[in-house]
Amino acid sequence: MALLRGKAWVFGDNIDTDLIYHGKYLPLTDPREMAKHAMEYVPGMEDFSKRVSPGDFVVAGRNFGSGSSREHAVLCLKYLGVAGVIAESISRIYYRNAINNGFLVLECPNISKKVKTGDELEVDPESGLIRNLSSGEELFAHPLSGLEREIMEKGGLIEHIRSLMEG
Amino acid sequence: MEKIASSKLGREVKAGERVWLPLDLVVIRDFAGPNAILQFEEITKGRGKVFDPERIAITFDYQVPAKDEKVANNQKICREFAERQGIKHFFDVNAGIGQHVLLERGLVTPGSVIIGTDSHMNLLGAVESFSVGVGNTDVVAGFILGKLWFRIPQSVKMVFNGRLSYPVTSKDLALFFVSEMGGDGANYLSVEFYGEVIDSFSLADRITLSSMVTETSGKIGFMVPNDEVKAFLEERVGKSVEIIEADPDAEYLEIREYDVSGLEPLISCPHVPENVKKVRDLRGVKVDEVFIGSCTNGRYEDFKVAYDYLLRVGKGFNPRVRVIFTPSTKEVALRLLREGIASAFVEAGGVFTNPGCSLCTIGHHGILASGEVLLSTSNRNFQGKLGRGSYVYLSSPLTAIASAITGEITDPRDLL
Amino acid sequence: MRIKGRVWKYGDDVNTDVIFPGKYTYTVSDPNEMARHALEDLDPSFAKEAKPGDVIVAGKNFGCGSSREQAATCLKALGIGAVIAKSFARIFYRNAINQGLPVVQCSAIYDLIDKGEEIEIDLDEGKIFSQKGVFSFPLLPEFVRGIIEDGGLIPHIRKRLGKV
Amino acid sequence: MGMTFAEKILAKKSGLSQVKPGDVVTVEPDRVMSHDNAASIIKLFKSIGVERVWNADKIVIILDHAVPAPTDKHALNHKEIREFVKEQGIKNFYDTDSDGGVCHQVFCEEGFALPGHLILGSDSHTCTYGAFGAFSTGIGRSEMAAIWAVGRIWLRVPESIRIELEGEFPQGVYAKDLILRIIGDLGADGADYRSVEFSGSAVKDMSISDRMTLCNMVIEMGAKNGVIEPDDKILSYLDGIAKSEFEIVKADPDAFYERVLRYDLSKIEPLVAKPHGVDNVLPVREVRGVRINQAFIGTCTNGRIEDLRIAARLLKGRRIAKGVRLIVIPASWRVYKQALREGVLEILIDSGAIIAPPGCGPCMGNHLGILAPGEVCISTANRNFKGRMGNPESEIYLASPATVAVSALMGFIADPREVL
Repeated sequence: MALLRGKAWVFGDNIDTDLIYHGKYLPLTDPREMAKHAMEYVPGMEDFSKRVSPGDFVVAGRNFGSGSSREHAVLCLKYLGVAGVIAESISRIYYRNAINNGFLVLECPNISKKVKTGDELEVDPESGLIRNLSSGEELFAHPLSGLEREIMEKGGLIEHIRSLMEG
Repeated sequence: MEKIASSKLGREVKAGERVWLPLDLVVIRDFAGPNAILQFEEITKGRGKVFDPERIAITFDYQVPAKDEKVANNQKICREFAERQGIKHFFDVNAGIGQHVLLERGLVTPGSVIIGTDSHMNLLGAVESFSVGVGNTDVVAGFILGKLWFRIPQSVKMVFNGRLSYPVTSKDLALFFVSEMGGDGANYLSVEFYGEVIDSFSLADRITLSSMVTETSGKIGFMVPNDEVKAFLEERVGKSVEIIEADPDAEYLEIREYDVSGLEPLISCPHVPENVKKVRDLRGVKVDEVFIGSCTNGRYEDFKVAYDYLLRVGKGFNPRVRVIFTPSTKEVALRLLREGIASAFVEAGGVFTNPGCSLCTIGHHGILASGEVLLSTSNRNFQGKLGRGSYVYLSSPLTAIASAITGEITDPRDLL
Repeated sequence: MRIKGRVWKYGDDVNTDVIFPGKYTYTVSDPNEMARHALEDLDPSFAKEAKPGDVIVAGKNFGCGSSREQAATCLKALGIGAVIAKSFARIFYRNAINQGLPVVQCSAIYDLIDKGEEIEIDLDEGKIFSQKGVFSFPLLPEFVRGIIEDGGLIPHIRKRLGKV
Repeated sequence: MGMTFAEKILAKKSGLSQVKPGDVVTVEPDRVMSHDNAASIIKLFKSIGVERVWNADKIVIILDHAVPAPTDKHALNHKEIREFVKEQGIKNFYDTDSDGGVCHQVFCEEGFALPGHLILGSDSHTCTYGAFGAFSTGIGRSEMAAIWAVGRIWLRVPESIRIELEGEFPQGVYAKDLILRIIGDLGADGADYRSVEFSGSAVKDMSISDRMTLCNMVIEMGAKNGVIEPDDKILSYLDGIAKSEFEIVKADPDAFYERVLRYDLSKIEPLVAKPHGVDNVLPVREVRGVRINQAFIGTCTNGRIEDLRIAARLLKGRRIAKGVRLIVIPASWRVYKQALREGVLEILIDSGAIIAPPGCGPCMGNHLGILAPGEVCISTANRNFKGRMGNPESEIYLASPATVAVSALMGFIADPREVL
């Protein structure tokens, strides 16, 4: 997995699935449509989908993605071009959904305090090393485990199943 | 947890391992189910058969009957899939909340492994089923392979000793647990509940507690069935069931013991469940709407306790407050109708709805306007979940009914 | 008052649900967005292609059904110049006038005119001019024309009450 | 020269001794009614610049179109209405709690629909109140805002049609079948701008509920209003509940009617209106076997206790067909409570039905049972327009509660006489 570089968007603790992707948009099935509503319910971030650039990172405090099992909350960020989510802790269903969709999620202690919105990050998903190029600080995220990395590298669980079926 | 996984795989499994577990049941709902079906059809090029049509269940509870065209279409996709694949465990829009329907229909047993597109699937831990909420992609894997990857969670043990005294309920204990754990305190963990309080809990009480494990990001919350719960399961399943008990020397990440005899009515304040305070400290906060129902507090016992309280106080609801009651299932609804409980709620000024998730999901039965306050017996009070700019508090059915009577947040002890 | 535009032609009993579906009546209130749903369930191309001044020519009983005023508002918001029909359902008729949308009752034109033709309506003379000939229609009562000229009932009342 | 009901009441209300069809009169209504659309009427009212409504006691607001609120937009509408009624002192307000229900049902139950009253509502089915001898008709939002501001409206005096009803309904045939027959015969604009008077010996035998079904649907043939001369049945119903004084207005015996039609009830059979027009009427037997996905019993047309009893009688101890959703929505909480007490709701739920809270439900596509593309619904409502229940690619058949219940039982459209 290659090194990633992008700008950080910093959010607080407990960014739940309704803030990431509100329940009223659940009937949507096209992920490009979903992307337009990403983070819409986070106060002050109503137009996040317009402001974010492909390759940017979502950085958050603890308990990111708590709540619903909705996969939309992963797809909306993925299809917006967000490179990944780095949070102090990530709620388990969200974590699974991200891995299953080949969307990078990393848990990194204190990240929301060490990074400011607009900082340039360089992330190595393999080792978990995160370099804040704006401050020069280095942070370490928990690297992905073998099985999770395997699924990620295939591009998600579906591709993984395909390869299992063919193999 | 390790025991369930070990028995499924026929070898010893330890926490931290990543394993593929065979699935006893794969459940989809009108929410996320259609996405899973469409993905499944795409991968299998429309010709695939599910691994076992007997081990798939479809329930509708999210926005029933269909709230708009998209929901109608989603439900239609599920109905056609059920028909095509010969899925017998299909429950249409009249049945109620999925997990509860599965329990009532005898589809859940201790030790079973179940996945479903509902983050509160894990409430089935109340009967020792390893049930977890997943996204639609996991379901597709389940449809095809009949198994799924899991990281076997480490376990924590919560021991609640003492006695809860009326009007303190299992919901207050659940809120206490959430505040003790924090919103991510049980992330990736399996929680086992023990103690005198748990032993005395009815199935409904257990469901309330296990459903709130989700709000601590816990994977599952187990309780060893007592005789009453075991009898219920056996009646529903139609045969004897085997209870699983953790080994005396099992390893726990942590063991916490509490004496909860002095527990007071608690309430969770906007906008996160872990923001728990004493009800009496919030006395006087005006409420616009009260909701009793959801997978957390939608069982017969939850309404019965509210009904008894209402009779005891002998007053109707504050006319300024909209009070909404939603039974979890058709079975619960019928019992409430037969016993005159539904009637009493309606006569007191409340709205009694058809079974389902109702006011716990956006899109049905009483969404709030900006600035309005809801007191709900459900499990989440995320910002904007039930209407942009609204405020949601979570409490027990007793605190809810007391507040419906007065029109402001009220400690249920105050009216007795 | 004169109106000039192209003809959009529809049949009998064009009802309020196809003009403006009920599912939008409480969720869509912005006139521009309302305009985008005009005649959605009958002719999806209409809202996309109709130009200001264009005229709807329809058969009998145009606007039957609900009292929803949005059925008139959405056409007005789209810039539709007038509706000509063999007959109108009464609530729609009132609603159209109250929205300042001219409604013209004329049967003769229906069989002769085709979609896309240019026509011109003179509301004060009661005449429709087209390449197929000139058609007359009964004049609207003067006070009704007054409401239309003021842009609808609300502006009309404001004017009368001196609140302009 | 004698006057019809419409001529007489419009003459009386405008202070004239005589009016004729085509005249335009200005009148002050005795009562006006609005539902959730009061929210937009409020905005229009405010834009006029008048501070207080003309007469707070004459305004009735009953929330029903989307209750309890299914989205935050609906919730906001309701909130704005609650604030407005408080600010203006409008006491006749029925919120989304268990006092309300479908506006027309509640309006009648609460004793607002009175003989000789002139009532306007911002809903097309306001014509229902003719069952009580009122002149009632639907208007738009701007017009309602104007009435709130100035208390007056212009009305054109309509031509009148008289429909004489004789004979008795055969078993399995109801007022809904009769009104479908009449609409089928006259066409969707057959009574455009007209006042329709129902008379004859059969009307006297009809329940108030049946009379409401008849008057409710006259709008489906374009009528301005429908009316039935009040009798003792109406007067004893109103005894004690009438919200104000009233005086019965009757047509003169020598009044002139543009048309007089006669129907023998014994010759009517169970009917449906096929998609997508209410006047597309056929005998049930000719569409027998059409598969249905959903059956709906409710609305201002057929959601009363009498209607629910008919359904319960047919469904008692039976299960609806697999693959069919039966949605039952009592027209008001009063009806709901009555049905609950009588065990009607229990019978219906046992048979597989869903009982949703009183309100309009899916009738105009707001929530609680929207159709998917290609689906078919048989409904006791009053409109089967394309897209009416939220989806332009679905189909709606209209029929009596008995026909709907039996069809739910069979899984396809069926004649109630088959199981009676």
